[in-house]
Amino acid sequence: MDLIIKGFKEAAKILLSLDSQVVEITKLTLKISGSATLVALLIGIPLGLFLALYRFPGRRLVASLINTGMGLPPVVVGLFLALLFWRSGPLGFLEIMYTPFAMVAAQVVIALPLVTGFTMAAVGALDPDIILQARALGASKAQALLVVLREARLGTLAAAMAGFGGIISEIGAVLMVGGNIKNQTRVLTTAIVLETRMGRFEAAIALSIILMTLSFTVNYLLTTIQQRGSNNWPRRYLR
Amino acid sequence: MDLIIKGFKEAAKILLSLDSQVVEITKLTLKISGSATLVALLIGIPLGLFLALYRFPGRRLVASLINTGMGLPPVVVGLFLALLFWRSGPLGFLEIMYTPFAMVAAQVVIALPLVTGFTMAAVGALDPDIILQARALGASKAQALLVVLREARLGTLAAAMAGFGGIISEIGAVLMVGGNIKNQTRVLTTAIVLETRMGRFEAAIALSIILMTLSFTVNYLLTTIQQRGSNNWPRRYLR
Amino acid sequence: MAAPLLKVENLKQIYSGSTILDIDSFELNSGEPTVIFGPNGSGKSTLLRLLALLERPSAGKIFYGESEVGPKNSLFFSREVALLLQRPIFFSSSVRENIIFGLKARKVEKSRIEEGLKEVALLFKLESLLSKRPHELSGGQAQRVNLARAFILKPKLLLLDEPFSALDAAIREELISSLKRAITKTSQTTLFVTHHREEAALLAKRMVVMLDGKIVQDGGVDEVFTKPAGLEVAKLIGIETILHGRIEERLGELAKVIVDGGSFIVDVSGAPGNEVTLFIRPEDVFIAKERVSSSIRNWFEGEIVEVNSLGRLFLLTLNSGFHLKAMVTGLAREELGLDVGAKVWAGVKSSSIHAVKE
Amino acid sequence: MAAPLLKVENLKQIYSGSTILDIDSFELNSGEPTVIFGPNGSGKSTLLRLLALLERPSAGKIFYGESEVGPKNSLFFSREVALLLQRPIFFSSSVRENIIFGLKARKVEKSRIEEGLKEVALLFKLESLLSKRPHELSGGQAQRVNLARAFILKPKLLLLDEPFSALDAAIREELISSLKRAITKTSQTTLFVTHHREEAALLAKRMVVMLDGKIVQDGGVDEVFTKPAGLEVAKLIGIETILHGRIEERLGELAKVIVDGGSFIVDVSGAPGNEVTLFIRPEDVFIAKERVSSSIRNWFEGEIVEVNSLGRLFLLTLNSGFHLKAMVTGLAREELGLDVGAKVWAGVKSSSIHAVKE
Amino acid sequence: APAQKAKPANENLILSTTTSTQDSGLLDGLIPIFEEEYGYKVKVVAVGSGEAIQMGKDGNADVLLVHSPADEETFMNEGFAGERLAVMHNDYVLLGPENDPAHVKGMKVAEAFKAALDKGAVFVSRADNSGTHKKELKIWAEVGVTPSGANYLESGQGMGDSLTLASEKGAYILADRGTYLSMKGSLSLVILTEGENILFNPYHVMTLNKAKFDKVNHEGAADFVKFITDPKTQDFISKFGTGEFGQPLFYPDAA
Ligand SMILES: Nc1ncnc2c1ncn2[C@@H]1O[C@H](COP(=O)(O)OP(=O)(O)OP(=O)(O)O)[C@@H](O)[C@H]1O
Ligand SMILES: Nc1ncnc2c1ncn2[C@@H]1O[C@H](COP(=O)(O)OP(=O)(O)OP(=O)(O)O)[C@@H](O)[C@H]1O
Ligand SMILES: [Mg+2]
Ligand SMILES: [Mg+2]
Repeated sequence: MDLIIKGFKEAAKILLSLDSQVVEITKLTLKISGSATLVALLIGIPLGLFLALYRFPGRRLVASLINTGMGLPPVVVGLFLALLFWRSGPLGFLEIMYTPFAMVAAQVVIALPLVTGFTMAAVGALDPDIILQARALGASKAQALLVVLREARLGTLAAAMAGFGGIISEIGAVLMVGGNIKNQTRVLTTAIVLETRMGRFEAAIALSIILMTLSFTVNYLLTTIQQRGSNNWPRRYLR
Repeated sequence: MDLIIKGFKEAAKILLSLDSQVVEITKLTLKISGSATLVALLIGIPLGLFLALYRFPGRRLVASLINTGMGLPPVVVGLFLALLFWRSGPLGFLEIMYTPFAMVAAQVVIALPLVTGFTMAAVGALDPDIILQARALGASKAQALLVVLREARLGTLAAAMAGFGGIISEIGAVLMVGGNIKNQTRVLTTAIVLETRMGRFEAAIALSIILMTLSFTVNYLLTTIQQRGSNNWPRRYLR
Repeated sequence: MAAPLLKVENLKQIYSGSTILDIDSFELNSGEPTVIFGPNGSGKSTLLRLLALLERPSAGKIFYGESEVGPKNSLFFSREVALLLQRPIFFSSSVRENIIFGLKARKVEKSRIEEGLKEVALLFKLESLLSKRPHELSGGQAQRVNLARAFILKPKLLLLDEPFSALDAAIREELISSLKRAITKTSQTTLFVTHHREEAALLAKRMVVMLDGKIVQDGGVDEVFTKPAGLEVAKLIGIETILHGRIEERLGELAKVIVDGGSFIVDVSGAPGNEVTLFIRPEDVFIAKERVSSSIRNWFEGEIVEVNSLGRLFLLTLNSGFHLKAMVTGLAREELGLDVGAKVWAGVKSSSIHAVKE
Repeated sequence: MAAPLLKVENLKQIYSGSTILDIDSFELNSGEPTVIFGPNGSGKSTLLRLLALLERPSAGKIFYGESEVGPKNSLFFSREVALLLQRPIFFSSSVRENIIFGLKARKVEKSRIEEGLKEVALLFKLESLLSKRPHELSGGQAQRVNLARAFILKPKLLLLDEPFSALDAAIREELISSLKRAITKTSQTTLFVTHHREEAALLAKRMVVMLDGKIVQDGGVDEVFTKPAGLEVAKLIGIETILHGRIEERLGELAKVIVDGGSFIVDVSGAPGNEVTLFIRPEDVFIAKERVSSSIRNWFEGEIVEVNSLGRLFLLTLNSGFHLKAMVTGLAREELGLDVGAKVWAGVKSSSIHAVKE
Repeated sequence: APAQKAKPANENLILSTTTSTQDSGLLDGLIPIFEEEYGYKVKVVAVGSGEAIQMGKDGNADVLLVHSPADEETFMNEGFAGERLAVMHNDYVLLGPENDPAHVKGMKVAEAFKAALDKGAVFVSRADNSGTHKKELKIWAEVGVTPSGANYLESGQGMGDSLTLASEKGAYILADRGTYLSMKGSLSLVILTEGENILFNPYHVMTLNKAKFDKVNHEGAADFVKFITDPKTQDFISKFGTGEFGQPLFYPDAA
């Protein structure tokens, strides 16, 4: 208990002093996980839409692969990407191992199934005639798809949150392909692990608080968008 | 590349030999993550239903907290639970640190926000009158809630998959509170990390393959249930 | 006297601050087919939801038989009722599963479920659609499924919210007559909402008219159709001629009423000078080439200014100082040459003019 | 001659293996209000979806004006059309946003959107509902929003799939007459589906009857109502008396037809011995206490066996060897004492009996 | 050798140790023997030296097996420890790429460090307060250099991961011989400097102060000390790894 309280005190100190090291790490974390989330959304949402809206042979298999991709262990992702990116690996010539780029790549791989899978689920649960309705009023295909996304926003924004939350808090993959190199690839999670291994639990707690504050802030904003105007429920049918 | 091929060969060997050590680790992994998923579903689904169906002051805040909980870093969960469970911590007297029980607890904490958040999103996206319709035909409240869950199954099963997939592949928390103790708390992810650290990449790859096979199998089964009869989409409105 | 099947006292429903429903009292006896009639937004669907015990009222009491409905017995009583929703929602399973949903919820045994299914599938012509999914149905087919899943329950009280919408004319008429037979035979109590006068007249004996959440008239269908309680009700039941006037003199039971452009002998109480509104249904106006001697007291000569086809019935507008609408058959129209510009006589019986003092 | 607004050739739609729609050809000219009539599941909604270019047909061509519709111009032409869906879906935003959705999609400027909104809000009595959310509306209010969001687009072609369902009688009638005015004034081409004969007769000039995915009759509304193309159409348009018989002898233009229980003089071609079906609309049967001398050729004496109220019109069933249905007004019923058991005479003009050779 | 003992009062024993003992596989060999002979169930928690010692300070472990002499002494001086006994040692080696871009081969290790950094070659430091890291800092202190710069990479990871990083970057790194030997196959690093006194890497076992910690399993800790310093065990250690690597990974010190 003592330790926890001490941790919070230390956290407050570190936060208030705005340690430049900590600020750098935080910035890098946001940059990496932010861009990874963005990339995952840019690929995952159209992909999820496509899988939900079109029927083609093998669709169910692809859906299964996407869903099982949600269980892709970050360590495994890290390991496989490392095997690819290492000098000895087939993509070694790119020289991206131990760079933020490699970390973004790993995080995209982790977030993509989440975003795709949940977009698919959310869109698939809509009334299919929503597209018909939009088109009947003159929406173009693109406009109709936007309507679909807007109506599915509870799910897709939850997907974005799960994706962002999953990768900003992830350690296995970034450690493997990033290497936790100070000033280069050290992000909040890897820093937390390092502090913990060094037995500096207060510092670890302080960094955890920063990490959580970050992910809380982003997800709070997204929740606000998500829940906006979603007061459909409830009538009083269950009281 | 070489390494990857060697890895797969080694993996095949280990898998075929049914190494008793590996079997034990696999069983433990399934037991821990399976029961954690179950607990998370048992708490998360009712909670998600409640949050989606009832309006009360502060609901939006709780929803935000749940959603941001999706970004709870496993390392942080691990660290905080460790601080609680260690002998020096407030719950030290329970003596559950470095036991499977502690690992289940940590994984429940990680999976719960996912399950709750996505159940909430999936149910919230349904037509609210679905309950009215079920009750109008004589369903009891419990039966009406079951109908709601069945109609929201695309989302809730995706939530179950994300939850299970997230925790079976998670390392930060189980390492911290489980300790990767041989024959006691060593699970697939911690074993993979250990093998990697020891430079035994083939073994690490072999274990990764087992882990992925496991999570693939479970999620494939769930996808099959999820997609059963969900051929609402599409009519041909977008061709 | 036996308690009515259903009784309601001071029932109120308030949504986001505005009172949607406010009913002092309402009773329903077993086996009395009743229709609720009222403009859009008058609270009909809300009332049905409350009677089916699906919502908690903001205030008021509901009795089934002798018992007041409360949290303890509400599931029991809600299963004695089936409500057909105006906007149905289908569960994403087969048509078959949708139809037997209510019986399954009541844990009825399999063989009886199959029996019931067969019966309603026949009645609503759903045999070939049972294995389809609801979104593959046409609008009318879907409504038939909606009907089937309420009827299969054979509840003590059937609440039907616009049950015939989307049905084609042939099926609608067939269904109405078989329903009528079923209602009389099994004395299944039915309370339904419709916006079509013929459906109301064909099926119901009693008519409850709602306006703005309140019951404004409650009586026999004939009574409502002949003596609507006010202007809005009159419009709703299709009275096209509404005239304002003043009693000039009393003629015993009857009175002479002056309107702008003419005068009527009507059956109304009140002293000379009293203001009255006259309601005249187009079906009650008799059109002839010349004034014929009969019990008809009011005769007007006029020119036809508009003719509207309603299929093979025609709605004429006659100008005889004031505008009078009359309904004639295609046959009469041909025989009498009732086209725009034709001069004809119109007769209205005193007893079929509904006069309301203002 | 100018190209029709819309032309369709060999249009087919196949869902999961079964042919839902199969139309050889269909044309629609500007400013010609047309109704599609047909039983449930006959493919009406499917046809409208295809005409609105929302689905790809399995086969066939659609022309708008001179141009065949293809992937390149389909967005353009789909924006010249607005389709009101039978089962509307509302977007989870305000009523206001729902109404202006189509204009926004077309990137119409704000001030014109506001104008349009004002106009339809007035027409459909939605002023007080604009800031509500769709799920807070009553059934009829929702349908009015559905109407408003199609009408605000002022498209060249308006496709309406059961536009008046759920509307209360007063609003329905008001709307129909204002629509009628608008259609004639702006020569807005309108193609609509309804299951109510009066709505069809009131609004449309042309009537297209569909059965099983095919167009089986296409002509003036009056023509379809008087000369239905077959048994099913006859039932659909409310012909209650359908008799099978055989031509006994020719009487010049006319022929004497023997049916089970009696005989008719009808206007039909064909040699003696030919089988014919006679369709008699209840509105075309004249009821009198005794046979009156007039141009009516067919007279039967019979007994009233059933009386059904349709409000203030009544449907009588007469037994005079065969069953004959007749429609009378409440007035006539009272005057003539037309109750079950009464003996009366029924007259039917030769010209109003529709005879079809089998 | 002690005879089979009676079942201990508290059979759970938490051994907090550094990753090198676990990663080398030594504990996987020793612990089952100890459990068998003494009847304990051992929880081996392999963490960084810093965390291991901190766990001792908090009483969250029962016995420590670590290799960070300076920290161990502070730990003793602050009164946390019971006894502290030498168990074994191995040594550190300076590794680098085969082509040795900074030409440090043959230099004294401290000189070599300085030369590598000065010539702009990449040097990987674990920078995690581990025993190895502490040793590295001590060597830097010898030449009076505070290492920094873009070519001084602080990996913040364990030995194995840092070795992989160094190998990938073609960098110089200080490593313990045991881990190097066990990972040699997957690394392109060779030994450039070895055998100096300063590279000596001793492992000690420590128990905790009975007076300070009441929940700690002191009896078990004592048994573990007895076991690990037992000649038989020491013999096991001296042979461990000879089969696989041609030389032992650790040299016994307690005999
Ligand atoms: N959730 C809600 N929040 C606010 N107002 C509501 C809500 N639900 C219904 N209303 C309002 O309550 C009134 C009554 O609605 P109700 O559905 O009972 O009307 P109705 O008589 O069935 O009308 P219709 O003939 O159009 O079906 C309407 O004015 C409607 O706008
Ligand atoms: N997705 C689908 N899969 C299979 N059959 C379908 C599908 N959609 C419609 N159908 C069938 O196509 C037929 C025509 O449907 P459509 O909706 O066009 O009928 P409709 O004439 O509009 O009928 P209604 O008057 O009931 O609205 C129906 O028999 C319906 O069951
Ligand atoms: Mg309603
Ligand atoms: Mg339809």
